[in-house]
Amino acid sequence: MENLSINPNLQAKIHGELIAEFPQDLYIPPDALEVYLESFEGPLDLLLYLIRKNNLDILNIPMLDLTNQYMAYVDKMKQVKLELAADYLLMTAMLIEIKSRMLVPKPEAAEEEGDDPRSELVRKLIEYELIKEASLNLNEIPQLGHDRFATENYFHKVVKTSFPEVSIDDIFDAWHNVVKRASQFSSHQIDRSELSVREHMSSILRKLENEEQVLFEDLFLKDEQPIQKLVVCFLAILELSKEMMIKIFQQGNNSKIYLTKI
Amino acid sequence: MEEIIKLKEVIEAALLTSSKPLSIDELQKLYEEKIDRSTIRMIIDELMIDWKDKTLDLVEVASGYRFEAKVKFTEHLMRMNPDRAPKYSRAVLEVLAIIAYRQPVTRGDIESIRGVALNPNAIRQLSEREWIDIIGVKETPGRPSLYGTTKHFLNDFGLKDLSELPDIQKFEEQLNLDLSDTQVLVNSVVKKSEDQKNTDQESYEE
Amino acid sequence: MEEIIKLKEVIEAALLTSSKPLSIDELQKLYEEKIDRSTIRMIIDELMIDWKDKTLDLVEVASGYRFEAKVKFTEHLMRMNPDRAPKYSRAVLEVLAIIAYRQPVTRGDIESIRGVALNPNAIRQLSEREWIDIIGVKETPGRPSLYGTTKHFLNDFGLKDLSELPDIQKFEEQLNLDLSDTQVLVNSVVKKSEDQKNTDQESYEE
Repeated sequence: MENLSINPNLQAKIHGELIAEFPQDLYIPPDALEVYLESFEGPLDLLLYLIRKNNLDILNIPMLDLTNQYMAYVDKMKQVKLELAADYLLMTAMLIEIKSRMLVPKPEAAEEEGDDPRSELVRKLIEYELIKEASLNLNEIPQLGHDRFATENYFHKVVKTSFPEVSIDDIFDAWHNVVKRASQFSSHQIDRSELSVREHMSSILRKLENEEQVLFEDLFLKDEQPIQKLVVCFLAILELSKEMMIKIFQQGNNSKIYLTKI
Repeated sequence: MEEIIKLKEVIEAALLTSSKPLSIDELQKLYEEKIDRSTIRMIIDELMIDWKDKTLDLVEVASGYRFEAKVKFTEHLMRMNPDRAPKYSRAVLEVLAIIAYRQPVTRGDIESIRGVALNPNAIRQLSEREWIDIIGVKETPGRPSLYGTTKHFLNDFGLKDLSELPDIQKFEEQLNLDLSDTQVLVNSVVKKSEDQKNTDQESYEE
Repeated sequence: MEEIIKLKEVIEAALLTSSKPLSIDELQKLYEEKIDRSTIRMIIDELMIDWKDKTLDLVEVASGYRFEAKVKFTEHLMRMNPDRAPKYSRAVLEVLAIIAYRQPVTRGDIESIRGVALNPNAIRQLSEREWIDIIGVKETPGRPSLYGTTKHFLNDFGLKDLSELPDIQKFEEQLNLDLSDTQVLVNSVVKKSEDQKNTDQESYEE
């Protein structure tokens, strides 16, 4: 029965120092144990450690020895760090089960390859050992952003000031949404005054931006204004005044009416 | 001499793989032992000359040195990195719609219609586009600016005037809004409702 | 001839300035007129040779080609980049290895291989790094997610595809040497990993 070479990566460290020998009596000082526990990734990792450290043959594991060592270890763990123990306890149960099945004499017929009660455990141990090895190899590969450096040099970008495309329908849809949403809140009802009133309000305001004051009648002086437009204009003036966007004033009775910016 | 070439290679590799300009201080970190700033500067000068006829230029910018593609490649490189067509956010379009349909409006009006605070960016974007501007001030506390759409806006959308904006009326009717207060003033050209403001609706007609 | 040199320069400039590997498809976008894929491939080969004795290597990874610093500079460059991406804990690396070598796998598969409950942080860290991704759902009760590695993972590790991962088989064979008595068992382990390797990502639903 040959021993497998011990994987150096299976060695555990305490405070950065390699533990050359697994303590025979399993006594580990409590604070060291915590460090020790953290160096195992789980029960399979611990079992592999015990197997390698004691030069056990993974394909012919002496279940009694391994189970005893493992349980002694888990007992220590329970004393210090209970919350870690769940996965480890499950493994204890599995080990005891395998051990007991091996004690039961088997009928001759069942004495075939692959029928070993240990085979599932061994399969798991080998699979885990493979993955563990693979993970260490993976970590040896230079990683971009860590120890692999790719180029990313500058180049001058031509910034074209292209504006977003907007269609008239986009605006209508947006307005549609606004009205629909607002209609769901009675407190935010939207007044539905006619657009042309609104437009006249804007244009009167613009006029007042340029001229300090505007003669009321000048707003109606354009030729061939249809009556509708005149009314709209008049409404716009009233609305502007009511919304306190302009002032309307008159020096005296029958004198001229002026509009002015506020 | 052997050593100086090696240092030059290291500095070139560092500059080529850095995503940001490297200062001389940073380049000094490449080695544990201290390298003279003047040596590094000399090497950078050499590299600038080495690369003169190649694809990149080694240039000095505010925070250090960097390689950049020669300008003649810009056109090709831009083709591979096309600007994605910019888009306005929903908020910006809604603000534009509110200003177009409800002008003149203040920030407060926009906020109360949308029910959310106004992101100043929306106003800025639309102003930069010259689609809206300030057309006056409202005489209420704080004297808020009044926004309206511009001629430019009408031009860009091919409209003669605002009445050519898609008609919201039809759609409001669909929404079953209470339209009972609609006043048929002039062949229904003008429709005025002030219900939400609790004002006397008959006030103008008299 | 003049033209071919120019194209080569453009491709070199593109590769030197790109923040990600460039595929031949992407390189074709450098010109408005269509350039043969074979021409580009030829130019890439030439560039690989041109740079052989220089500071960078032009390498092929999963999603295309990129320049990276030659390995001999790693030690120096690491010194200058103190806040580079972290390497991961053993637990995270084991989860990554399981996903890389045994994909597609469920959480349950990972837990059963490692023999411990899976810390959700490991999955989160690897997902955030964009090294792993959910690539499907297993049709078993609970419909658990199936995890696999991404192109990004291959790129970051400088791999063209999963077959370039360090060979786990070799290690399996090493184990074999002394195992003549339980050949069945070992066969089953080796076979399993072969199955995995032969399984394309497309066929994980089966």
